[in-house]
Amino acid sequence: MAEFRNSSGGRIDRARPLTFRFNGKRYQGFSGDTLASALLANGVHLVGRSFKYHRPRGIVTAGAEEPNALVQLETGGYFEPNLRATQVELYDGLTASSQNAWPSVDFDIGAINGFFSKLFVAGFYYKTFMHPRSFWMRVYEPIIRRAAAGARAPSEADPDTYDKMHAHCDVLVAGAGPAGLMAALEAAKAGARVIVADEQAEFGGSLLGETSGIDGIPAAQWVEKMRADLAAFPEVRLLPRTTVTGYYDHNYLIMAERKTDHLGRGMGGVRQRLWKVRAKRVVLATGAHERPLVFADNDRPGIMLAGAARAYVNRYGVKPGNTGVVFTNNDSAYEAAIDLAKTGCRIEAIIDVRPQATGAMAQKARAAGLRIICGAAIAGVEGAKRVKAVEIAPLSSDGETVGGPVKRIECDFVAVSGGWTPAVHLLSQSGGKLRFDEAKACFVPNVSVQAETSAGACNGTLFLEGALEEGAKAGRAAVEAVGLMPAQESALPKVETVEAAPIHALWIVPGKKPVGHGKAKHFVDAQNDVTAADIMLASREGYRSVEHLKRYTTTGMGTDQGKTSNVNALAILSRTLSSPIPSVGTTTFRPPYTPVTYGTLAGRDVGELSDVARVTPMHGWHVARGAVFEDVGQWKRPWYYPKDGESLREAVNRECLAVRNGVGILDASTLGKIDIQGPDAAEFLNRVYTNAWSKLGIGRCRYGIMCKEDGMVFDDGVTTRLGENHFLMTTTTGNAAAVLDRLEDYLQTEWPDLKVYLTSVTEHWATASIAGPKARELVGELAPDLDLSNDAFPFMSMKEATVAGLAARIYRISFTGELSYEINVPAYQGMALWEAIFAAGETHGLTPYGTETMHVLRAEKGFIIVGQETDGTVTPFDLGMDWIVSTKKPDFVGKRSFSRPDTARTDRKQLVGLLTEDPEEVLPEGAQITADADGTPPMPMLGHVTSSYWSATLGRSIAMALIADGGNRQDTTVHAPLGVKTLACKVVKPVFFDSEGARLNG
Amino acid sequence: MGSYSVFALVKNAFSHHAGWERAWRDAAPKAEYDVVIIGAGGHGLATAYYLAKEHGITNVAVIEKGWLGGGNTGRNTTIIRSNYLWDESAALYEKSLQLYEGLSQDLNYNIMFSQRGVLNLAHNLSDVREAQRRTNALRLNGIDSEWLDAEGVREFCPILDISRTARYPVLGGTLQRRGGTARHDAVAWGLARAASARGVDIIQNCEVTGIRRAGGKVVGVETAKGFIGAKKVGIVTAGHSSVLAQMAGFRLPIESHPLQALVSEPVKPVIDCVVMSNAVHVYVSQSDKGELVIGAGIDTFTGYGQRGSFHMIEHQMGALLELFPVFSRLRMLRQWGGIVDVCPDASPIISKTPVDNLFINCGWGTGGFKATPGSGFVFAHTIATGEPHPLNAPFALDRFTTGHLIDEHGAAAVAH
Amino acid sequence: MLLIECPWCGPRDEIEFAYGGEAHIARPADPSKLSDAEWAEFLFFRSNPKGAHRERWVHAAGCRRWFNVERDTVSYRISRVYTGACEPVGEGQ
Amino acid sequence: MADAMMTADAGERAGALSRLFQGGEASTTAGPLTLSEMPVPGQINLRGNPSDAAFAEAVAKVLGCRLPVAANTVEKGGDFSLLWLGPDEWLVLTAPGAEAELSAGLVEALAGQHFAITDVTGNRALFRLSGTPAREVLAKGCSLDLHPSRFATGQCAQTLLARSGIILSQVDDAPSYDILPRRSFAEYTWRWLEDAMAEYR
Repeated sequence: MAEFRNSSGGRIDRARPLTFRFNGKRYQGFSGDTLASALLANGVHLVGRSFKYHRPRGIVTAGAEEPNALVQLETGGYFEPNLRATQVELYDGLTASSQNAWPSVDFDIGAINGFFSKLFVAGFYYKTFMHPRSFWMRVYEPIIRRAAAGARAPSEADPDTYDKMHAHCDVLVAGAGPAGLMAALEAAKAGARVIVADEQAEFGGSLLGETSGIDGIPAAQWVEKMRADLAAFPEVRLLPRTTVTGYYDHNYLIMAERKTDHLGRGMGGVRQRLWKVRAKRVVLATGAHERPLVFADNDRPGIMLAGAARAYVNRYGVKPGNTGVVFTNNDSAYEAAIDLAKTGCRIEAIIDVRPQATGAMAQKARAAGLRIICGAAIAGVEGAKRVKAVEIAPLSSDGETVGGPVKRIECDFVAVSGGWTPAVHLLSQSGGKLRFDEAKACFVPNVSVQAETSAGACNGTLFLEGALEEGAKAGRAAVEAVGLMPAQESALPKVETVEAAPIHALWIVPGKKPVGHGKAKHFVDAQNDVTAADIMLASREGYRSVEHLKRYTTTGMGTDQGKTSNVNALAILSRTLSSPIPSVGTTTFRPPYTPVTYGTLAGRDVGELSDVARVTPMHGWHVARGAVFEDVGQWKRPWYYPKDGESLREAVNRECLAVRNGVGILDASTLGKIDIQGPDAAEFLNRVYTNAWSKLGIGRCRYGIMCKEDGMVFDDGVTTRLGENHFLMTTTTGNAAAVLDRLEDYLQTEWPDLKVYLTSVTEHWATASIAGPKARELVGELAPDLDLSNDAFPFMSMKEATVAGLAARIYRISFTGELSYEINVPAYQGMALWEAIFAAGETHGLTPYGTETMHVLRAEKGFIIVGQETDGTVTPFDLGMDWIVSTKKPDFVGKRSFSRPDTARTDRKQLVGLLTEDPEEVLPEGAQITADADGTPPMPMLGHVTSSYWSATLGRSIAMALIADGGNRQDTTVHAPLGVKTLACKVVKPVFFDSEGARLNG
Repeated sequence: MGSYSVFALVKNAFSHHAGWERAWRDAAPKAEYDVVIIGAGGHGLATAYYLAKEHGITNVAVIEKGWLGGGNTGRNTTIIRSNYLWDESAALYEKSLQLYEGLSQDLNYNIMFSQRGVLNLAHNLSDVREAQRRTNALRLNGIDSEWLDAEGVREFCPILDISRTARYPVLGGTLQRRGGTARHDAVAWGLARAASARGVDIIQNCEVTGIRRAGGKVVGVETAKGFIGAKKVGIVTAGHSSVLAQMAGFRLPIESHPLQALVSEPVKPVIDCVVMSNAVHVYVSQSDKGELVIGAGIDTFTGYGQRGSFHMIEHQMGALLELFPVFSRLRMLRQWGGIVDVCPDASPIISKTPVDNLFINCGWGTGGFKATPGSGFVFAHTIATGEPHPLNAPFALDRFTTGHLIDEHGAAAVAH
Repeated sequence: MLLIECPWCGPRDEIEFAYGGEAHIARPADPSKLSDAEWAEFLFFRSNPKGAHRERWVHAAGCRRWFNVERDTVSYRISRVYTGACEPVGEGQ
Repeated sequence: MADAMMTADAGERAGALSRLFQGGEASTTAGPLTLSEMPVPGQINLRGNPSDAAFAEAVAKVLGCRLPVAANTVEKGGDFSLLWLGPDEWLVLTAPGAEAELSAGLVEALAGQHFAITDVTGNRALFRLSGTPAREVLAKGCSLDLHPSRFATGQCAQTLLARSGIILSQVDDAPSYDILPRRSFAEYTWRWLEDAMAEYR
């Protein structure tokens, strides 16, 4: 048995010993231990070094509020920094090490900083490191960065998996201490759907370290009975190891559940789970955090909070040391003193800053044989890596100084209490307001904004009887608020209540020298090494808003977010400003209550599930053919199909020539498709497209451009009239959903009088686009009953026919400039169609082509791509497509904007074709165009290259560009300065191939 | 005002740091000022500073509802860059970047401007095209920018996952080496200190409740501390611009949205640059304290609550781990929100208003911090002379009528 | 994550919806009659109030219906959900 | 030979997961959970005004069941299910292949009215998830309250499952759920569900 472990008592399982390593040394603990309790049991108090001065630091608390005892856990993929030893449940084989110490926590080179501590005051870095200017980046900052932060960063991928769960309930109870359990039971009895979450491994909260009884049985037994009662209700969900960590609008709360961390690493399954709860009512029963007293050298290992010392001895059977001193300004530490003395610690004295100790608690302590020294304070501490002794001196009546005889008491631990701070974090996150309770010397909930109630210690009710009562009341009120009938009121559990004497707020305990003088330091925020002197300095310099103070000194900004230090810092500021605490203000707490792993927040949205990969019905074929894919929005589209190690350009040249000279096929299934039905369908199209639709014949297709109200091109596509009142619109792949949303918006909100229904059929159809001079031949074989002659089936028309035995719609439209048929069958026949086409196409040399070839072919024809030739600042006129803008329609979306002064300018950036003087040179897309050949920046630019390709068909490069006054620059020479060289280009019309359209009409 | 330096620090150490002066004076409002600036954020303080420094106008008050630097200045992710697409934007942000480069020395306050480079990732062919366009435009505008292929990206930021099997593989990125981050609070504090030293009154905890006009001209502001007369008034109240405009009787083409950000627990240096990705929607850098500072896009709805919705955070974390799988076991320490003014074209408004002698500076969306000194510089010019500086002339309110927008949206799904 | 009561489908999480900006800005019946300034008002200028706001939402992942919501832009509290394209402003406040 | 290959079997309907399962049955289990892709049902999107008696009657006559006008409910006809999708929109699920005849019947019955009948059989895949923890699996990615008092057999909803829009409908008290993602989202949805089910193995 470890040296400081009592042979009995506590909630650990002595039959289950566990071995672990800390800083390379082997130790033993028990099941039920935290890393902190196990270390203390082995007499290890020195666990880390502080942030700035590298002072030795020990374990201060027994919970989530721990500022000091941060450790790194495990190695490799399981490595995790910044864990609080007080919350790490011990498992067999655990390996942990100290942070911020080199070469070791015992001998830390960084401690040299302590010698310069007089320079490293709050905000010192704002006042120096400015000269010479270049040294900031080269010298100063790298040193600061390396010095900052204690923990290493992980360097390997995380092998664990994470989960998320939505939950809904009538009542969410945050915290399963006395108040929470009572609230939960009342809610459960009324038949409510209840979730009870508690951050600890066991329910019970403060009761787990309590020695008194409830209802005549030990508190821990009472907790177990309550837990069992709750578990019996089918609508109650009990979640231990689950921290309610975020409270958002509309009573939406976030909980982080640790599922396997306590079992060890590499356990498989879900490691941590994020709960997203929508609660009708919330009962906050999150308890309170004890805060330290701010006295000289109050950070020495061995100095811990009294409540923590009590928890270690009662809950874990661990003595914080052999000989202790208790230092307090309130009664709660007396209970700690009594319990510590009872379990084998020698308590030399209770030092109480209050002038008298005549209350019931003091009497109880005296009865237990404890010595009380009133009106005194710890004025100094001996020992660096472990407290060795404290110096006790009488306090002046105003508490500003110590004087008189100094008494030295040897001890190896000090249990301190500066009072309790209700854990109002969740309330504050919810938007609730606080008020300062002078009598209790703490902030308590004042105004609720959301559907929540605070009960127990987090409500400032710091005694058990009151917490039980408030909890029960909150539970009953919650169920009433959700419309349920509370169960018949039952008697409250009986507990012994000792009336507490009032707390005496003493925010700075004076030392032998004035604060900030001499070597001793009064720490406020131990983690960030912020002292009382720092706070006074910040205030002196004008950083007087609480937020300025926090940011300037970094107090409360550490991984503990100031749970034990914020109130002390605020009070010291208020004291320095001589203005009361409420008028100095409070800080707002931001989520999360305790840190949450990114893995948990991402859940299963990682790896292949990080986003949807949409695929067409023919996707498997493309994969089998070795296609390289392009991401277009969420879609995976074949980009090109390399053969035998072809490069992109080689493959695309081959594919292009195959389409121009033979026949190619493209999977066009991804285009958006909207089925439009209703008597006003044509009128609707007239309003949303720039061109006219009323006269389009049934079975005929028309290209349309859609603008936004600002006149800029939004989308384009071909729409076909399937019947008098029936159209099928196609949209670009990326815009399909946005177009449908916009159309619905117009129909529902602007033109509800129009009788039109829209239905998305994007996914219903699989589309194989067959293009090339041999397309007719191939389609003819597949659809022998269809008359494919130009007269019977002209360009821009649609036929229904049987293709390869499948009922299909065939659109004779073309984006390549070739004779082209787009064959559509329902998605579930897409692959069958595709394979049948290939079976027939083999003899025709059918070549599959991807989006890159499609882009080249359409560019040769000067067809635009929305999002490539346009960027939200381009009108149809800018594209040279005046012909598509109706001058007869009185109105359509975007029309009015065309006549705005800037939009109506004739020298706007306009779409042109560019031919490089050297036909072998392919302009990079995105190249800027200038009028001058001299490419020395800065220089004015005319515009940029939107599309640029090698055209195998033409045996030269081609490009399109948007350039200022492009329409008037035809046949002039412009330049593309590329840095390494400047390419001269001739401005031409943006059509490079078959400008008469003989081929697609052929 | 005592100068800040290492010598001053040593000297003060001997007197227990009792000798440090107030960083800025706590001023009581005078009856009238030549110029009243509403809003003591970075932009407002910079405006006051440059009014004093460049135009000799020192009878200036900066009036702040809360504490100075407490709005978006103290809530942003501190990224500074000038790699904007359009000439007008690039010129304005570049001016700002150049001012940042000498700001610590100019203010005698270390703002910790760290030019560690800003990397914008490209994940698809459209991103690549856009990145190339931007890089070329910046180069011809005389602004540093370079294109890195995927391997170049990996070399510059080794912990980025550039594997081709990623859902959205990294195809490359643009790098602005002069970009980086600065300590946001220090920018506000340094400007406040320097402005105060030049005679500017900074009045905190003084909410403006009305803008008094007479004959179409502004004459002063009603505040929580009474009426304060002013010959000229500048509104620089990011987030609340519409509210102030309404007090002056006009509307703006602006919506206020929540923008959220978060930091991790601190760790030793692991990422030595700023990485931004529009396609997967996240941006990240590491502060000098070691925290990873992470942001993403705005919440879709309007809101003045400085709070957003949690799903934004979830999405952002998925995106983060897509780029940096090694961050999975790090933890979110703190998240918060600000209120950003969003213009239809994602560009700011630095302009005269329908009210004479009343000027407005707003609409910076998610990207105001990087513009702080530049914005103050041109706004000071606009207020002092009554006419815009050539750099902010294109950013006038009338562009919404003429249609001459400066649309940075198309150029950046997430405009920062 | 706001909880929005779709008038048709019932209460759903905000992620099922898309936001549509300020409500009751009807598209002018005859835009050609508007001056450039008036057209700019319609296109771009918004009241963006701090407090009660009438706004449009669409249940994008559900029934795809557009509707209006009255929401406080500070507390985010939703006081009313209603359908109808052109309810006069000022009612029900 | 060529002719045979050229003619696909019009009666055969490929499931949305045929790429992943290569002709095998798309089905997986994890402990008490079973997830299967069901044969592609006939799917007809129906639009019309339910408060117009003529419309409601005509539909009822053809389908042999009432038009569900209560939000998020399902009505069962002979071989059909009629799912409420919105105030003027329904999805008719039919036995595979029965959609054409049914569409024709509806079109005929509704002649002269303002309505829309659209064959959307290819639009969505149909998965069935069954077993005691099914509700919990869905709760991992769906924010609907699926508690039996809120969402029971005979109810449906259009909602989100992780990053995919779905139609969800509870078909029995096992409980079993029908999940209909858009077809291009089917592989993602399947993989997501498989991953979410893993902990029940």
